[in-house]
Amino acid sequence: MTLKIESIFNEKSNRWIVQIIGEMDVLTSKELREELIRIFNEKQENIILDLQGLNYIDSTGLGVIIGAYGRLKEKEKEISIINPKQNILKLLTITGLDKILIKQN
Amino acid sequence: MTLKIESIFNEKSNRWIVQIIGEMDVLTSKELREELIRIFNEKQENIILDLQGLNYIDSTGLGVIIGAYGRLKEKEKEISIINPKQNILKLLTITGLDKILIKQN
Amino acid sequence: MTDFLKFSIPGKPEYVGVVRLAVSSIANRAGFDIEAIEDIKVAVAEACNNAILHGISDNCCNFEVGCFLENDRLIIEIEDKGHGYNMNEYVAPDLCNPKEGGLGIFIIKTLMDEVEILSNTGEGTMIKMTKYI
Amino acid sequence: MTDFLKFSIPGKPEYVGVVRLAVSSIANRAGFDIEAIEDIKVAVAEACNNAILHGISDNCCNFEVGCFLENDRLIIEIEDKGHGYNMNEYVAPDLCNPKEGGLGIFIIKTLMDEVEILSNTGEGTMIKMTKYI
Ligand SMILES: Nc1ncnc2c1ncn2[C@@H]1O[C@H](COP(=O)(O)OP(=O)(O)O)[C@@H](O)[C@H]1O
Ligand SMILES: Nc1ncnc2c1ncn2[C@@H]1O[C@H](COP(=O)(O)OP(=O)(O)O)[C@@H](O)[C@H]1O
Repeated sequence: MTLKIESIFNEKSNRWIVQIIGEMDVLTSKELREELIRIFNEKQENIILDLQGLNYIDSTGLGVIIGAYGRLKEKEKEISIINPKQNILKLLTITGLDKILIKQN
Repeated sequence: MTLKIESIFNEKSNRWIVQIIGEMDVLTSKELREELIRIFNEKQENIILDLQGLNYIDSTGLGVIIGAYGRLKEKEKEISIINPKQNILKLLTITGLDKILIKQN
Repeated sequence: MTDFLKFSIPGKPEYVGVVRLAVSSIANRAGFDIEAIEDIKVAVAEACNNAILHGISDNCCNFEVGCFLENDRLIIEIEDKGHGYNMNEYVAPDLCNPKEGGLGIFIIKTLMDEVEILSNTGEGTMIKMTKYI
Repeated sequence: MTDFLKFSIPGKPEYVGVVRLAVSSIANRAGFDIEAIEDIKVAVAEACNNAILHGISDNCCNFEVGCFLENDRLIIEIEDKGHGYNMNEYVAPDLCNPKEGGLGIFIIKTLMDEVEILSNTGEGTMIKMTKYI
């Protein structure tokens, strides 16, 4: 069970792209919390979480994303999710988080 | 935990090629026993076990191969193994089965 | 006929992954499809998180996971002899107003077919969840 | 500090895969490399096979797998309350003259660093195996 996080600031679109790979659970999700705090301190811009490589998330992982959502909102910035796998989309949907975290277009 | 077995009689080399895919253990190895008996009844020729797709074997699986080795020997035929993965080669080596089942060339 | 498996697991985040793997493998054995296996895995992990984070909060002891495989269902019980809680004070999450915590039991109830919780302050908690095949 | 995990498993071939997965996950957690994880997995599975095939031969009851994670080693005990056997009658396999059975204990002893077996006819068997990290 491991988590790999790769954050890149995309100058063109002026936002953070954070790739989250592996499994995000009670053991690993604090790593994401720290990383999201770190990058937002570095540059207060919108954050995109790319979940293409994320296989598993639990409520502590969701909690970390909700926490970041709140902190960014205070600064009028947004965090959003792209490429969630089916099982993760299911959890986002049943908790209603899809509505605030997944951009409809 | 599943086992898939595919047997083809190769007319050119006049021998059976049996692909064993998955895991061969106390639950699944009797399937291989039955298949090896069935094909040898159909045509009494040498048998090659292609283990490229085999991820796991235990002593019941090894026992099935030893059993077939004995039955074929009685009819002056041979059973041999190709493409074992590292972990399976290790078990063949510590039990000395590599010497009788893997052809040196 | 019922097959019964029981796991005793240290109350530490490090071992939730072990339970998740074992329970997935049992659910697979029981004949659930991939989506149901995933549901069971998530629900059991949430209950383990609760046992570890709220029940046995100081890593002191083990908790138990029991699995009963019946013909038409899988029943899983997660039990800790930890702090327990007053279930009357439980508030379901307000989904329009997301907060960092408070989603675990809600997720369990959504993913499983039947959920029963017994908890007594100072004595511990038992959550029993059933999924039909 | 020792972490302790215990599994109670039905004495049926269907569940050896569950133990294998769980033990691999524990060995991975303990910090073993891939080859050592594989060794532990195979050794534990052989002991489970013996508990199921020779110990509790009629699927009647559960057997137990205990795992002790210490700083420098993993100790695993597999115990059944089955038929037991007379260990003085055990004959190591003749590797030059392969037979269908009789490889299990030999494989366990080869793959693990320390192996102890206790068995009493009519009472059951306990095999304790240690691997150093
Ligand atoms: N095993 C348990 N032991 C003690 N308290 C628990 C247990 N499980 C749940 N609770 C209580 O119920 C509350 C709600 O749990 P849950 O819905 O899983 O959300 P969260 O764990 O994020 O708080 C917890 O905050 C805790 O007070
Ligand atoms: N848990 C057990 N309960 C009863 N007998 C056992 C047990 N484990 C081993 N034995 C005895 O020891 C013998 C040797 O075991 P092993 O080396 O694993 O080979 P195999 O299982 O193929 O016979 C078995 O045939 C059996 O008689």
